[in-house]
Amino acid sequence: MGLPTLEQMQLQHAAAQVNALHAELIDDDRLEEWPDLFEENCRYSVISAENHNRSLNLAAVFCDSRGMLVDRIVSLRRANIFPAHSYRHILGPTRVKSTSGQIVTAQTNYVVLMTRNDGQTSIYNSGKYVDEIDVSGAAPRFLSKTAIFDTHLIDTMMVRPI
Amino acid sequence: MGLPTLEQMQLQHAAAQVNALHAELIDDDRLEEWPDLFEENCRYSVISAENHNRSLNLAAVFCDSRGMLVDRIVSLRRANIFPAHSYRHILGPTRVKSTSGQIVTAQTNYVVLMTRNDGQTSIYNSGKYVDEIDVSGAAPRFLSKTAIFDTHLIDTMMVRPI
Amino acid sequence: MGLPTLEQMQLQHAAAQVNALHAELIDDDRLEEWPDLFEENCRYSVISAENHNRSLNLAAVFCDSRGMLVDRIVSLRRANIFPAHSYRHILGPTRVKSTSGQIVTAQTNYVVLMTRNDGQTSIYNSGKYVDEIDVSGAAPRFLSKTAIFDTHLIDTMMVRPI
Amino acid sequence: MSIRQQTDAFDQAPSTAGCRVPYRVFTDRQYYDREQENIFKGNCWSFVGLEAEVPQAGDFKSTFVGETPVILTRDSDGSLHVVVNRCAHRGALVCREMRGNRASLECVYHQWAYDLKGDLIGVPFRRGLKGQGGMPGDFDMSQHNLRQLRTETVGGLVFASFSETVESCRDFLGPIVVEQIERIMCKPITVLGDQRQRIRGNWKLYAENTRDPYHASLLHLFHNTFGLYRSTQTGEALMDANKRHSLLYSIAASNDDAADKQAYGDSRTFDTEFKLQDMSLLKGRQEFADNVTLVILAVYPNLVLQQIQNTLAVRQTVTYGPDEFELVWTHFGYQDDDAEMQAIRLKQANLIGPAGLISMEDGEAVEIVQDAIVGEASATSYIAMGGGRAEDADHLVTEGAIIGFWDNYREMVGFDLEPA
Repeated sequence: MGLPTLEQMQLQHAAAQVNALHAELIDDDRLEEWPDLFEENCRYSVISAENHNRSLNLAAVFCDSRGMLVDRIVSLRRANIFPAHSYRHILGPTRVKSTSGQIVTAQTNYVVLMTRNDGQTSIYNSGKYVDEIDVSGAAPRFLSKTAIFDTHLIDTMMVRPI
Repeated sequence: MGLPTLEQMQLQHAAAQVNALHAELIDDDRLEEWPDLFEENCRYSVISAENHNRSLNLAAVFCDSRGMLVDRIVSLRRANIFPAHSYRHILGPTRVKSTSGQIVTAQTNYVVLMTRNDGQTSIYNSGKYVDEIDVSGAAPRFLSKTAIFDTHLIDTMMVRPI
Repeated sequence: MGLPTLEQMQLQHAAAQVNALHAELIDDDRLEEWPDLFEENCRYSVISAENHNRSLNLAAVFCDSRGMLVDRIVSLRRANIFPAHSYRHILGPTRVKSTSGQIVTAQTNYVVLMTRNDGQTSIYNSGKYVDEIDVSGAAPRFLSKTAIFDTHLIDTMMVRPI
Repeated sequence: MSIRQQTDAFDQAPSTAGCRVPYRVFTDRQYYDREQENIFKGNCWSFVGLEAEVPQAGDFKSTFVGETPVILTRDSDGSLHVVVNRCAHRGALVCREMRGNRASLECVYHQWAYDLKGDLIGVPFRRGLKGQGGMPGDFDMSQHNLRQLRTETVGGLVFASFSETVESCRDFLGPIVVEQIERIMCKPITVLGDQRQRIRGNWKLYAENTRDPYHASLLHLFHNTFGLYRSTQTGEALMDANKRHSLLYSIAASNDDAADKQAYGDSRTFDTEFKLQDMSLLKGRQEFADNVTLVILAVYPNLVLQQIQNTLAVRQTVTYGPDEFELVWTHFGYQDDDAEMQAIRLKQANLIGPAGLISMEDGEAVEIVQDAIVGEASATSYIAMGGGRAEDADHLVTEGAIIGFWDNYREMVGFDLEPA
């Protein structure tokens, strides 16, 4: 029988839930808590499929430390001017692709919807997350998170994390 | 290790599945069965983030008994005039935020798509559910369900439950 | 208490994960692997709710063997002319509706987003999957997969699987 | 744009034929553009908000007059101001938030700053840096203020006008409207929240709808079945002297179920089989000594003030083009409401707004007209219930106030544009 083991379910659950929390912190504008989902020595990038599929590494956002994530949020709060808007992440099911020791590699489709002041909601960005998640600690954390997005025409700007 | 316990997984599963069923009953137009997902003494409200974030309680829909849910459905079937349309709920992963005795508090992002007679599908309403779910009975039931919606410009009307 | 058993969770997990993989193979353009998710003697159909709800069987896509699925893909690769585009499936939670022996019947809401060369993402097709999944083998496989779609006005063409 | 004199049927005296409105006024962009100039920027007062939405000094609210973005502010001296939300420099939105509190209005683009009246108070690098750059020597700050609208309040409702020549707001409204506003705004209010409804139709179809007591018991089953409103009730349909505005009111205590059953026969909307499981929805209080339970005060061009049972609300129309508008519902109660009264208002809010068990149909009523008149260049509607004249009625079986609206529209915009 091809039913999953308890451990497979636990790993999938952990990977799905840390993604759900990631979305929740962004959508609820609790951005200051967001970097805590990452390892100190992490990599976070948001890259277009257009570039990724050509093996070009130019990303819209590229951070290789938790400090850079914090800087992004501080900048958003203090420096950047952008239209008032909110995000809503709708995530599909997370699929564990492999595990290596305490590191789970998982993939999750996402769409980020945006609502501006006019009260209308539109598709802002869709794509997939490819994540490496460390499940060795008390709570799962991203060792790396890569958002590979379809929507290579970015609507106005990208100021919040995807 | 930060892997979930079996009980944590069970509670999350129960909360996710009652939400899936909630969506299914609405989308499949089995609205007469929808109130059965709620406790007799329930609260169901659909409120804009615009109001909710200002601590204003004015909701688009506010019901504080299962009877009022039934009345909404009977009204839709008999009384209200609205354009022919169907809903499609796409729910993200459900995240359990806390448990207290047999009551689970959970949050779920959602988007409701609408298809009218012209056959085109558009974003009707996105937001998040914040639910209190009673898991003590044979099947989980909503003690309260609050849909806090981003899309504060409602397209024409809101006749079906969100 | 209404908490799920381990077996119920395993069956739901299996059904959800094979759907996640189904979406992944299509969205990542690994279409040659897609027929392997189906039994040899399968049924795959994509039908409008407009027809389905009238008990009319005319489907946009109807295949009743794995061979026909392979033919679809070969045709897409070699014969069809269509604008460059990619899909992104966002699936809601999968709900097991019944089990009979090793066959699980499950329902899953979906939306397929499309991104064309202009880089904008739009709703291409939403609906629900009703699946019969055989969990007796090493990996779960679709005995039948029916995509019943809301969006009865198809945007240009439907060349990839839904 | 060429304008021709027309002598179509709809321009002739409606003595026998009723009122005819060409459908193209709902679809043709030329009419829409002229409405913006002649109505919303013309000799009218438009509703922009409630004083209670900007209670403190520095409070502001972004809104619209027609399609033009404006800001309602409260200055440090308590005075209210309405300015166009457009920087005098290069045209950027000055307020990008829906509401908030600020000491001054500063454009983010080049940080030109205005006080809460809209007067320019700061221009960065006005005198340049180290002798370089800077504005021309004759640059006069006072000539570069935000466009300031005339602003007046009546009973806590704030109105604004682009016109320097229009009569005072009170005179524009007339005694009947002022009296009703003051009746409902009889004591300090508290805002309960907003609802926003996007309707895919022309804004004037909603202006007709809210001047139409004829439809209300025929379209809305809830009204009729539960006796909240019936055309058989004691009530009136009155207009101001200029017939711009309309007051519809009725008294539910005048219901006579047996006679009403006869009047409505087997109408779809008189459904004695329809029952509620939870009647707490309709539990309310008699709030006004005059026993009036329903007021729809339609104020030209963009406001409805309503009392339906214990729901009190203003509805503001924002135009988005010929075939789309937004309806902003702001619900309120009184500051001295006790807890039970607050609960009644929040529960009865189920009756109105875009999810309102009574009112949701009005969105559909607008859209089924808009959908049906697409591409129609010459046909007209026919409005004659009650006699086909813009006359007051001491009953509710009339379309007279709709004709009053169109008489004013014809004067301000005209029906005479050439088809595009």
